[in-house]
Parts: sequence; C-alpha cells; structure tokens
Amino acid sequence: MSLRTLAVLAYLCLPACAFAQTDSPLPSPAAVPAISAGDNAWMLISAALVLMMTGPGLALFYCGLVRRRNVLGTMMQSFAMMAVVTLVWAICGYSLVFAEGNAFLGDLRFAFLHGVGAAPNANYAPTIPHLTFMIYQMMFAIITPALITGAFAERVKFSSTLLFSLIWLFLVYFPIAHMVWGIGGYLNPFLGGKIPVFDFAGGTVVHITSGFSALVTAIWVGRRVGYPQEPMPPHNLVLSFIGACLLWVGWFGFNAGSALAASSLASSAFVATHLASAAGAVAWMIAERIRNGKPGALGAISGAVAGLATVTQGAGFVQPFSAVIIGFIAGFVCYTMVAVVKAKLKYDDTLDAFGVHGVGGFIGCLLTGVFATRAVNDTLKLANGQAAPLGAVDGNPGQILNQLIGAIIGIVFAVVGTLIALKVTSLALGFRMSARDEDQGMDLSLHGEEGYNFDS
Amino acid sequence: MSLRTLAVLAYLCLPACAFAQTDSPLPSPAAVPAISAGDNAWMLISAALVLMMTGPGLALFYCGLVRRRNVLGTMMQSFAMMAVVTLVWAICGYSLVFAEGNAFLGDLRFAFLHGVGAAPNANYAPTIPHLTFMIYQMMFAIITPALITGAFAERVKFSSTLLFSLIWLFLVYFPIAHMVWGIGGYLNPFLGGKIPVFDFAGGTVVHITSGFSALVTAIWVGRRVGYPQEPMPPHNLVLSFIGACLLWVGWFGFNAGSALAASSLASSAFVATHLASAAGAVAWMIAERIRNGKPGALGAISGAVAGLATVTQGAGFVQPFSAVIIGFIAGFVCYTMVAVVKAKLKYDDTLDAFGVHGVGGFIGCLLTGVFATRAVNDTLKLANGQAAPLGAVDGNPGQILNQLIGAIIGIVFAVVGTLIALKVTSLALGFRMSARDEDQGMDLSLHGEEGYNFDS
Amino acid sequence: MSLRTLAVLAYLCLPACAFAQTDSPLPSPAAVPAISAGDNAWMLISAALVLMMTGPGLALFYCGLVRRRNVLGTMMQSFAMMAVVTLVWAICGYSLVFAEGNAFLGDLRFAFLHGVGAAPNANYAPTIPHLTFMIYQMMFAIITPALITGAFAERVKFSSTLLFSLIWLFLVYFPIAHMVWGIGGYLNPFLGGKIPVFDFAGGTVVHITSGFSALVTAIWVGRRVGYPQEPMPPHNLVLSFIGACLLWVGWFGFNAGSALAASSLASSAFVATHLASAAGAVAWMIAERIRNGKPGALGAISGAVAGLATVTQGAGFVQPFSAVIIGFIAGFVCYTMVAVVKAKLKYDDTLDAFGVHGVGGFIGCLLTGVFATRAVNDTLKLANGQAAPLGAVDGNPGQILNQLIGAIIGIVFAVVGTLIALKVTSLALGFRMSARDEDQGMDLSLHGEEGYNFDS
Amino acid sequence: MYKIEAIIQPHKLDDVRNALKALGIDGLTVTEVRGHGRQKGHTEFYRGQEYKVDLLPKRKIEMVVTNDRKDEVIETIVKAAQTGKIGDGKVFVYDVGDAIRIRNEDRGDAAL
Amino acid sequence: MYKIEAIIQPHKLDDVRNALKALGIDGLTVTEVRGHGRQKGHTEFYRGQEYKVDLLPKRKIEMVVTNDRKDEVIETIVKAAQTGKIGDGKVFVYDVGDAIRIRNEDRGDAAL
Amino acid sequence: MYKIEAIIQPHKLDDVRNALKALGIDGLTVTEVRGHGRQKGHTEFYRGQEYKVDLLPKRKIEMVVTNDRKDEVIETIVKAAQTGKIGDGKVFVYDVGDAIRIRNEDRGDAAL
Ligand SMILES: Nc1ncnc2c1ncn2[C@@H]1O[C@H](COP(=O)(O)OP(=O)(O)O)[C@@H](O)[C@H]1O
Ligand SMILES: Nc1ncnc2c1ncn2[C@@H]1O[C@H](COP(=O)(O)OP(=O)(O)O)[C@@H](O)[C@H]1O
Ligand SMILES: Nc1ncnc2c1ncn2[C@@H]1O[C@H](COP(=O)(O)OP(=O)(O)O)[C@@H](O)[C@H]1O
Repeated sequence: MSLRTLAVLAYLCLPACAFAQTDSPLPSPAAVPAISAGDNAWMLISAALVLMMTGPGLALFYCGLVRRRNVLGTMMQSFAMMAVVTLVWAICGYSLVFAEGNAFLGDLRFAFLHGVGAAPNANYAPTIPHLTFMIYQMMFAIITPALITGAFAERVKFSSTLLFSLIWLFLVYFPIAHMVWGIGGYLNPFLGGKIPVFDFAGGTVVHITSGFSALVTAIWVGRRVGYPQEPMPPHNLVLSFIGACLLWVGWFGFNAGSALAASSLASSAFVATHLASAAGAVAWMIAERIRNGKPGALGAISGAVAGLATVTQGAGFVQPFSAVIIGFIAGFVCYTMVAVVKAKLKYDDTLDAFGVHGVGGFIGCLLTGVFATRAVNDTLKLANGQAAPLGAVDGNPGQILNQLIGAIIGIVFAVVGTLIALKVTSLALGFRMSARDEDQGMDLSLHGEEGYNFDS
Repeated sequence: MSLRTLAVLAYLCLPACAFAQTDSPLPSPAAVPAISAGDNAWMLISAALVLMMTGPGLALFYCGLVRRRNVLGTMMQSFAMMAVVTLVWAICGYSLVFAEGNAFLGDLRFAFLHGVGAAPNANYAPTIPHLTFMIYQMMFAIITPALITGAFAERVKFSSTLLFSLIWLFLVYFPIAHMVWGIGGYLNPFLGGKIPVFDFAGGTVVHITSGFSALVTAIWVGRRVGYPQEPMPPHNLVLSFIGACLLWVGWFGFNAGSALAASSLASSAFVATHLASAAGAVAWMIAERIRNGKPGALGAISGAVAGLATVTQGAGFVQPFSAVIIGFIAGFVCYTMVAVVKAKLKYDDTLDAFGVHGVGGFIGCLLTGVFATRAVNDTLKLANGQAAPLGAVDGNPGQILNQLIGAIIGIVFAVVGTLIALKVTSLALGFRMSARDEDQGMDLSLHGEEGYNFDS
Repeated sequence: MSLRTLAVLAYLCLPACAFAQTDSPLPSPAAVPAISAGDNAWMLISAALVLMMTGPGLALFYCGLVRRRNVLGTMMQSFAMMAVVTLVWAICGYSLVFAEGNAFLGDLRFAFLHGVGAAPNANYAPTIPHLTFMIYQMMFAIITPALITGAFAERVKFSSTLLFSLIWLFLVYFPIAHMVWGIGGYLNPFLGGKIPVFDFAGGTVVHITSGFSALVTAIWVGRRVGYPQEPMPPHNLVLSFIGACLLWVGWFGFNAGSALAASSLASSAFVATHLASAAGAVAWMIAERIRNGKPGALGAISGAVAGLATVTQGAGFVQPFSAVIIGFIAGFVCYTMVAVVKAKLKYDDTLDAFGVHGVGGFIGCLLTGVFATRAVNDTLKLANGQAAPLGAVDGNPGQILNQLIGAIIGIVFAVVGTLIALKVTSLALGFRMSARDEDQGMDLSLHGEEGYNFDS
Repeated sequence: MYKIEAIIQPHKLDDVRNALKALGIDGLTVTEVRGHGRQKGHTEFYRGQEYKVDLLPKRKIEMVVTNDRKDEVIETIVKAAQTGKIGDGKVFVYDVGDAIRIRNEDRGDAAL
Repeated sequence: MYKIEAIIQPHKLDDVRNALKALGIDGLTVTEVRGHGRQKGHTEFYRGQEYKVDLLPKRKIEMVVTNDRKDEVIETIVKAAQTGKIGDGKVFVYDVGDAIRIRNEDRGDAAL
Repeated sequence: MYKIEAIIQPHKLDDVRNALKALGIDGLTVTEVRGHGRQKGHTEFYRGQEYKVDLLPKRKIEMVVTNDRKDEVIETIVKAAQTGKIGDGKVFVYDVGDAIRIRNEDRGDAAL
C-alpha cells in the first residue's frame, strides 16, 4: 500500500530531522524589548481560556453527546490530555515545535524548558515572558488530540487512547506546528518558510490535523456495536450546550490570543471569531429548518463550533464581514457533511470530529487564501517595507493554492501519522474495547465508576 | 387606547429620526491617543465575560427553572440571541446606537462596521480599538432581549421569539441605548444630552427596558396552561446555580468593563458590583427565612442576581457601602415583588424577568440618583473644570428626578415598543405555541430533540 | 485538656492584639507609583477567577460528590460564603488582615473600607488600586471556609455552618493571613516578620488552615448516619468534573494572580501551577491503576486538585520541574491519605477536605522550603542588595525548618480556633442536623427545595 | 381485594389523584413508565440523523382496594383521565391474595 | 408460585435485601416509585411560591417465590422494613400463573 | 386475559419490541428496574473506597394479552431476549381480572 510505504518513510525521516542542525544560530533581536504588563495579562488569560476549552469545554460538549454509560470515559479522554500532554510539552514538545531546527522540526534546546524563562522569545512574542508564550502554546497541543477522540468515542480503551495520542503528537502535531509556526518552518511565511501558508490560530495545525486524523481512526476502529441501526441519541444535551458556550468564549483566547499581544490585531481576530461563530450557528439552523422543519439546539451549537473551527485559520487576516461569509459557508458545508454525506458513507465518526473540525479546518484554510488582507494584518512586508498583499481579495489569488498545499501537507501528515500511531498502539496494547466492555460502557469497564447515581 | 396611539406615533417617528442629521460632524479629539494594551486586554476579556453571561450563564439560569420538557427550548432563546443579534448589531445596530445622529438614534455611518477598525473612537473609549468597543457593546445587545424571554418562557414559538426580539431591538433597545450612551443622546450627561441620566452599565438601557417589556409580554401572551393551580417546580436547580454563579462572575465584565479601561474606576465598579450581589443574596435569604422559615438556594441566587441588576446603573458612581445598601434594598424589594405581589396579581412572568430585572433596574435607577458621587466618578465637569456633584449624597437631590425621568422614558419606550413588536409578530407568525405543543414541550415540538436521554 | 486551655488563651489574646498599636506609622513609599492598566486588568480578572473557584467551581466539585438529596445544601455552603464573607471582609476582615497592627492581627484603620480607594497600597501592590488588592484578597477569604464545609458535608445545619464560619474567620483566618501576608506579620519575610515563611498564594493561609480545621470538624461532628457500611457513591460526577476544571482554570488567578501584577513572576507561577496540577492528576491515576486496576475519573480530578493545593505555597518560588515533582508527590501522598489512611482511621471527612487540602497544604509548605529559589523570585534581598537564597536548592536547607514552624503555627491556630468556633456554635445554635433531617436530606429539611424534579 | 392498575397520560396524574382523594382513596403508588399502544410516537433529529421515539412517557398508578370499592374506583379513574384522544391509557384489574401493613402487621382489608 | 410485592422506605432497601439474602432469596426486581398513604408529604418553596409534595419516594421490591417460601419471605420483609412509623409501606401478595427463565427456558418453580 | 411480564437486559429491549411488533402485539408498557438474580454485579471505586453494586439495570415489559396469544407472546419474547448468558431475565404470567380502555370505556378483550 502506498500509504503504508509513505508512513514508513515519514517515520524514518522524522527523528533524523528532529535533532539535525541544532547549532544554527537564532536570529538575535537587536534589542531585548520590555515586557508589557497589558500583553502579558492578555496572554495569561488567553492561555487560561484555551485550557478551559478542553476542560470543561470540549469534555462537556463531547460527553453530553454520548450515551449515559460513557459519560465519564468521554470526559476522561479530554481530561487526560490536560494532564499528560502538559508534561510531554514541557519535557520536549515545546522545543520540537518552537526551537530552531530544520524546516520540519525544532531541535531540543528548550527541552525541559531549559532557557525558557522571564525573558521574551523575540522571534514569536517580544513583549511577553517566554514562559507565557510556552504555556499558551501548550494549551493548543492539549486540545488537538482531545478533538480526535470524538471520532472513536464510546469504543476505545483508555490506555490506548493515551498511547495513541502521544505517538500522534510526535508524528503529526509537533512537525506540522513547527512547519507552520516554528522559526524556519517550511510553511511559515513570517519566519523564513518556503511555502507561505497563513494560519493565524491553527486551522491547519489544529483542525485539519485533528479532523483528518479523526476520520482515519473512525474508519480504522470501525463502527460502534449497533451503529447505525440502534438509536444512540445524546444523553444530556444540556452538558453539550454548556460545553459549546465555553468553547465559544474560550475561542477568544484561542484566536484573539494568537495575536500574542493585546493589540488591535487581537481585537480584529476577536471580532472575526465572534461573527463567524454567530453566522455558523445561523446557517446550521437554517439548514435544519429546511431539511427537518425544525432548527435544533444541537444544530445551533454545532453550527457555532463549525464557524469557530473554520474561521480559526483566517481570524487574524480577514475583515469582519469576510468572517461572516466564512461562518455561513462553514455552517452549511459542515451540516451537509455530517447529516448527509456521513449518513451515506456509513463510517461512524461518533461526535463528528471530522465533519466539523476536518471539513471546517479545510475550507477555512482555503477561504483564508481568499479573504486574507493586509488591511487587517500588515505583518508580512514586501522588500520595499510595504505590507505584502495576502489573499485573493488583495489581488493575490495564488495564495489559495499555497493554502491548498498547506492543507494537503497537513492531511498527509495526519493520515500517515495516524496510521502509524494506530498500528503501534494496536500492537502494543490493542485499541478497541471488547464488545462486552463496550456494551457495559466505558465508565464501568474502564474507570470503575458511574457518572450518575441519582437514586442514592 | 392611548398606548396603541402612542405606539403608532413612536413607530412612525423612529425611522425618521434614524436617518436624520447624518452630516453633523463628530467632535474630533485633539490628538489620537495611543491604544493601551492593558485597557484593551481588560475590555476584550470583559466582552468575553459578558458573552458568557448570556451563554452559558443566563441560558442555564433560565433553563434550570423550567420544566424538563422545555430545557432546550429555553436555552435556545438565549443562544439564538448570541447568533442573531450579533449579525444585526454588526450590520446596523452598532451604528444606530453609537454613531452620531440625532438625540434619539444614531445614523448609519458605521453600518456594516464601516469605519470601525483599529483606531479608537475617542468619543467613547480613547485607549482601545474601535473594534473592541463595538464588540463589547454588542454583548449588551445580546443579553437584553434574552432577558425578556424569561417572562414568556415555556409557551412561545421559536420563530416568533426571534422576530419579536429583532423588532424589539429596533424599537426599544437601539433608541434607548443611543439616548443614554450615544453621542448627543437625549439622556447622556457626558456627551451633550438634555436630561442628565447616570447609567453606568445599563440599569436603564438593559434592565428597565427588558424588565418592563417582559411584563408586557407576560400579560399579552397569558399564563401557561395549568398555571397557577398546577405545580411547576424548577426541573434542575443545579443548572440555575451554575448559571447564577457565571452571571455573577460575568457581571464584573458587564459593570467594571463599563469603565472602558482597566482604570481605578473599573476597580471601583468591580467592588460595588460584588458587594451589591452579596448583599442582595443575604437580604433575599433573610426574607425567605422570615416568611417560610427556610432560606432557599433559589432564593440566594435570585437575591444575588437582583443585587447585580440593581447596582448596574450606579456601579461606577457609588461608594462600596452605598452598593451594600443598594443590594440589600434590591433583595428585599425584588423578593416581595416576586413572592407576594406577583402571586396577588396573578400574571405569569415565568422566570421573573420583570420582578428581578424590571423592578431591580427601576429602583437601581433611582438609587443612583441618591448615591452617585464625584468622590467615585469625576468624569462630569463643571464649567470651572471641577468635578460636578452627582447624586443626593453630593448635595444634588434633583438628580433623583432626572433618574426618574430617565426611567419613565425607558419604560414608555419599552411598553410601546413591545406592544408594537408583539402585534407585528402575531400578525406575521403568530406568537404563542398551540396548547398541544405547549403540553408536549418546546424541546420536542419546536426543536425535535429531548434534553435528557438518561435511559439510552 | 491542653487544647482547650490553649484555645481559651488564644481566644482571650486575639481581640487584644486586634486593636493594639494602631498608631504605628505605615512605611510611606518614597513616591506614589502610577497604576498600570495591564496589572490592574490582570488582577481584576484574577479576582473574578478566584471567585469563580468558589462558585461555581468548588460548589460543583463538592455537590457532585454528595448524595442527590444534599446537592443544594452542599452548594449553599459555598454560595453563602460568597455572600456573607464578602460583607464581613468589607466591614473589618480586610483591615484585620492587611492593616498595620501587631505581629498577629491588623488594626481597624481600613474598617468599612475607610481609606481603601483608587490609590495603591504600596506595601502590597504599588501598581494597582488599593480597591483591586482588597477585592482580590477577599476572594481568598471566601473560599477558605468554603473548603472546610467539605469535611462535615451532609450533616450540619445551615445556620450553624454560617455562624461557625464567621467565628472561624476571626479566630483562624484573619490572624494567620495577617501573620503570613500582612505588614509586620510574624511570619512575613517580605514585610518585617520574625520567622520567614514563604507562602506565595496561601498554602498555609488557605490550605493548611482549612484542611486541619476540616479534620477537627469531621471528628467533632461524627460520621454520617450509615457511614461507612452504607454505600454513598457520588450522585453526579459530571458536576464534580466541571467543578474541578473550573478550579484548575480559576487557580491561575489564585496562584499567578498572587504576583499582584502581570509580571514575569505571574507567568512563572502560572506555569508552576499548571504543571503541578497535571502531575498530580497523573500520579493519582497511576496510584489507582496500581491499587484497583482502573484509573478513575474522580481520581484524575482529585489528583489535579491535590497538585494545585500543594503547589500553592511555592507557586511563585519554584522552577517548572520542581512543580512537577511537587505535583507528583501530592498525587501519591493525598491518594494514600484518602484511600488508605482515612479508611483505617474511620473518621468521616466526607469530601476529603483534610486529605487533599490539609495534607497537600502541609507537604506543599515543606516542599517550598526545599525548592524555593531566587532564580525564580528575587524579591527578598540580602543586606548587600543581592537576592537572598531561599530554599534548600539555593543552599538554605534551614528554610525547611522555617516552613515547618509556619505550618505548625497554622495547624495550632486551626485546631484551637476550630474547637472554639465549634463549641460556641454548638452552644448558640447546635451544630448537627437531627437524624431525621439528615435522612431526609439537607435540600428539603434545610432549604425546602429539591435539586432535581425530572418528572415535572 | 383487587389491584387496580391505571396507565395514564402524565399530565392527568393530578386530576386522577384529586378525584381519588374525593372518593376517599388515599393509598396508591405511582411509577414512571413508557408505553406504546395505538398512539404514534414522534421523530427526533440529532445532527440530521433521524431517531424515532415510539415509547411515550406515561404514569402507572397502582392501588389495592377492597372488593366493594373496585367499580367506583375504576369509574372515577376513567372519568378523570379521559380526554377522548388516542393514548389515554388503560386500566387493568388483578386479584390480590393478601395485603400486610408493614408498620403494624395489619392484614387483609385492614391493611389498605 | 406467588409474587410478593413490597413497597418500602428507600433507606430500608439494603436492610431488606440483606435479610432476604440471609434467607436464600436472590431473585428480585426493584423499582423506584412514589407513593401516598397516611404519611403526610412536605412543602417546598420556590421564590416564595408554595408547592406541596405528597407523593413520597419509595422502593418497590418484587419477587416471585415458590408457595412454601411465601410466608417466611413476607415475615422477613416486614421485620426488616419496619420502623413503626407511618410510611413504612405495604406488602401485597399475588398469584403467579407461570414463570420462564429466558436463558434456558426453564419453567415453573425451576425458573425462580 | 393474561399479563405477561418480562424482565430483560436493557439492550435487548429493541429486539424484543421488534419481535412483538412482527407478531402484531402493540400495546405494552416498559419500566426501568434494577434486578438481582444469579448474575454477579460489579465493583466501583471512588477515591479508593470500594462500592459493590449488585442491582443491575433491567427493563420490565408488561403486556396484557388475550388468552389465545399468551403462548406465542412468551415464546417470542424468550427467543428475542435470549443470549444464553446469566442475567437474561425472566418471564412471569399473571391472570387479569378485567381491562378498560380509558378513551372509550371499551372493556375486556376489546380493550387490549
Ligand atoms: N395490552 C396492553 N398491555 C399493557 N399496556 C398497555 C396495553 N395497551 C396499552 N397499554 C398502555 O397504555 C398506553 C396507552 O395505550 P394506547 O393504545 O395509546 O391508548 P388508547 O388505544 O387507549 O387510546 C400505552 O402507552 C401503554 O403504556
Ligand atoms: N392501597 C394501596 N395500594 C397501593 N399502594 C399503597 C396502598 N397503601 C399504601 N400504599 C403504598 O405504601 C406506602 C406507605 O403507605 P402509608 O399509608 O404511608 O404507610 P402506613 O399506613 O403503612 O404507615 C405508600 O406511600 C404507597 O406507596
Ligand atoms: N424470583 C424472581 N422474582 C423477581 N424477579 C426476578 C426473580 N429472579 C430473577 N428476577 C429478575 O430477573 C433478572 C435476571 O435474573 P438472573 O437470575 O440474573 O438471570 P438468569 O438466572 O435467568 O440468568 C434479575 O436481575 C431480576 O430482575
């Protein structure tokens, strides 16, 4: 199989990259800039908001959608990332992504947070402590594998989820994040990359990678027992609603925080984020109204999340009403994906991690190529010092192609890396729960607890 | 009926006002001030907090109080505002409120956020991007119609709720907000108004308008089937509790954020807000203890919300212990309203939107006239450059009358605008659900979903 | 009994201290520093975060763990603190802790917030309004007695909980907080104390005091009817999960906010906090995996809270990977305490307020003596102006002894003050509910409400 | 002694209980059940996926009565619970062998 | 074969189950029910609005037993569930026509 | 008229209902119950404290049928609910004295 070959190739390549060229000098900024209390306040609270997106946000959004017997198991898939990814990131993840290295992976100079202290890392965020930047970026590494778990919810062992996620971080997240955001990254237009891909807050790094990986896992692991004949309605939509609202609020930290300062760019990203979310919710409600006659609560919140995922890539590059358009498209396309296409193809992406994040991330990546404009973000300069034209609306339609290349690279890494991670995990621990355990539910069989004891 | 006549008059007048005098020049500030990262950080997070007040805050507070079968429908009444009002605000709402226009409505210069960008709007908030100010104010426009829905909860169609809220925004919220906060607004003491009404964070703009409109809708739509003979206890007070706590926390963004900077005025408003909330909770608990022998959890959180709603108008004008007094009065008066007066009058304000927000807003408006002091807020200057005396405690008892006039204008707009909005909505779509749908519940009949599926 | 004697002694002493020496001059700072918008933004939002820790955070964490019939009563034990402690703090608590006084208690110069206004209190936080500092510290006084209630959950009267907590604040919290953090406090190394105890964010002030007081109350009040034969599983772990996540997020305000500025020290404390939480969760999961074969969801969140409580004392003094070690130790030790030791000793600390906060606080206090380093915090200066060595890692092993003395003083105050408070409350109101009320549940018998009415 | 078991619409529970109280019938036990009969269910949608629900919520009232009260109890229930629409429910009658009051060990009719 | 149906106080469930276990009765089915009898309910208040609750939570235990065990089972239940206070509940006894064990299609007494 | 009462595994509910539908049996009532029999429960852990759960969730299906359908209904249920493992459940059969349809006061077999 070509995929398998590619996988092996990539697997062999990556470690080599990881430790290469560690001696290349960091471009030292002329003068060390002072820390801005305002920027640091904003970034610390943004970090807190992004953590809140995973827990309780995503954990609730997801656990409300599963059956009662899996409520704790599903929450734990998010919560465990908060614990485990944190340690991995501090040990070496941060370094592999944000240290200088080669075009594909950073080196280990920041391993164990060596050299990550009060002084800013001027390459990324010259007005906040390096520690702030590190912890802010950590929160992204936490939520990304947590998103994937939605695809295989209700049927995978806890230990396997952990091992899979760890391998996945090394094979997919760290390289892609380095390529898009790291210094010298292959796709980083701001710090010396080859192919300029605009990804403000992780449309490619977070949503495309997690979404496409999710699809692969869903297909690999197979459907839940009983799916799709047996009805499996959400056990508690109130939880999902709380989760979705917290995701919305937290996403301001995710997107506006990605300005890395409390600047007017942050304000602009904040506005774009909010408008896209609103438009996504409206679009999804319209779609449901047309197709079923009734706009659902689950539909409304799913649309908001679709809008948010889709605008992530362009949040700091697009005008407010471009964000509205992005949100609308997101709502309609993701709805179609989830309600029509998925039903046809019959894979069981339990919580639509692919249909919302993968699809939303992908179209958001392309639409950033359309709507990105220097009127919003003039960070990229031409040789003459003027702001470079960004997307098609700036008269640079070629950017759409760049974005497409970025998306495809993200997808390839996601698919290959996920296959390897699945294979390794399966060999080491197995992946899927036994049918008996699945029937009993994750809560009892994996964690020895029940979510609710209302008759106690 | 005189109300009806007034309504028609107002209806005819408003659009005329809306587009008048768009050519009057904005008072251009001498020098464009720089953006403060600290202020922008505070205002962005305040905007996020105010959004969190609506969702999940208010949505949970409300949906926990209804019967199980209406849990999603009630949440959706808040969530839909987050989606729909956002778009309306960006399209023209912001402009109608904050653009210069006449004394009653702004013009359309900021329609589609034209001219709303990184540069501050120095009339309102000279140290933060105009976009930040715009999105912060948006969150107020979202929560206000959401508050109203509490009065007619459990019995109104979703489409009608949306249409009603949209009309209501144009007839009530936009004009009143412009009059109180907009440049040249009739009641704006800081930017050239005729009658000086102090409304720091929306006691009149948000709580009086929503509260009195709520009363009108409750009477218009009539009682729920079975009310009051049939008991309708809250289905999940834990949700209401979470909601109330998030409202409390979010209210710091609402009130302290209304300083529009991370200034010591923000700190002062923060403290006043917190003290009034605490006092309101204590007062309500005492009232319940006296009357039923037991202070209830619903009582405690209702008292906190009453204290918060009541202190909103004066938050940035009063001393800490004035806020305590305001909170205490709020707790006792709103309790009496809700537990005694409502029961006597027998209208069915389902979730006490009037009893808490209308009544609290009204007494808060008057009490601001009593307790506002230049020792806290010296923004208003006399001709000689000294801080002007504000309320009765500053030796300006006439301010109580000004506040009363402001409240009455708010009430008149609310009542008239609501009647028109109800009438138009009824003609266009109908308003109330069928008795059969009401019996089945909003969740199934309006949204085709159930909130809980605990036996799945 | 020696304890009783000591108690009486302390009781007689304290008021005397409280009003002594009010005329000693405050060290007036050379120049009044300007307020920093960035610092104020950070501290206001930190105050909001710490409030959110109590409600909804702790309230949910606790109420999910009790039986269904006590869900509201347990929430109310936290919520009432938000209301009542707020008023007490504003009236005199703040002054007793942070005003200059003697080594054990402040005087009353700030009673009724007299003199607490826009101008900073340069002794503590020279870049934020005094009001901000006051309200931020208030949130700590709210959560501390709320923590204690976990130990006697499900069996104590509401009125007694309130009275007990009030007395406790005066006998334990106010003196210890003054001694550790107040100017001239006996244990305050930064403002002229005798024994230098490093307590960055309240390991001793909050966790040791509440945890050991909790143990005393649990023993005093006796076990719940039916404990331990009758199984009393948590009625809703989802609530506890939400609560734990909000505690985690809020703890950034608690610990990083304790830098009292959006400085790089705040960033450092933020990182330490997060890492310790993650490590605590991992350690507790490992312990459960080893002992029961299954890592539980309750275990994971308990571990995170244990990590957070334990790192609180050292958050602003230790390196990131020291925090990881602290978190790991916390997870293992608190697990052992709660799962093994408690079961052996058979006292009924319902929600493990002692096992997590008391034990975590204690070991965190000692570990701060090990890991505190001037590389992180150079506030303390030697005579020659250089940063003083802090903990054992700085070559100052004697600090461990200082920390132990601090811990012991905290424990003595906690035990003695709690005994007095229990005795007085019992005499005045009684303490424990009747067996009949306990059987019916707090919700109905104390508050006249039910948490859930799912069949309405 | 007979056991009368009535399966009724949830919102009729209060009416039925009041009617029984008027008749002097106090002892009864209520269970939440879901039922299916001629009444059609409804369709729910979650992200476009259809989900047919045809077990609808009902309340089951059980009361054990003395022989002489059987007919009036049935009649009362039927009258109070009737709306004339499909889904109104059923009443079933069973023989009871014995009844014991736990509190004082009364037996038979005395236990009711 | 008889069905013994006991309606008891919720907090007595464990006691009753233990007593039955001691007797060798393993097969039983428990339902959450709400009941009304001589026991008075309670009043709840929500924002000052009174709300009387007179259906109180109970547990229903059903067990089908062979003829010869009927009396000792009843006796055991009554003893274990008794507090002597109003609300202790009732035991009802019914004839059973037949019993089938689904697993292996055993019938009659063998199925219990 | 007989009442057939089947206590089955929760996840078998749909299968049983479909089988009954195929047979033309529409009227039935379902209750959530917990049961104990030969099946062993499980152990839960909360902060290291062990907690044995031996009442497991089951579904009770009740349907009143005419005499002539009794046997095929039992057979159908048993077939649809059987997995052959401990915990499959039981079917009990009771006599029914009378049945009334509340909507139109039909009585006896006509009411089913
Ligand atoms: N034969 C039966 N056995 C048990 N329960 C039944 C039976 N028939 C109906 N029911 C119960 O009665 C309820 C109402 O029955 P349905 O047929 O809808 O009413 P009707 O035909 O009287 O209008 C059902 O939901 C079910 O719970
Ligand atoms: N006649 C009856 N039929 C059905 N259930 C009954 C009957 N009488 C009592 N019960 C059930 O028994 C419970 C206890 O009855 P109650 O009259 O309060 O107890 P007691 O009189 O034995 O002290 C009730 O809540 C109800 O569920
Ligand atoms: N004698 C009985 N009376 C009432 N219910 C019973 C009886 N025996 C079993 N049950 C019910 O049937 C369920 C399954 O019984 P179990 O003994 O586990 O199955 P089996 O022996 O048929 O494999 C139990 O959980 C219980 O609800």
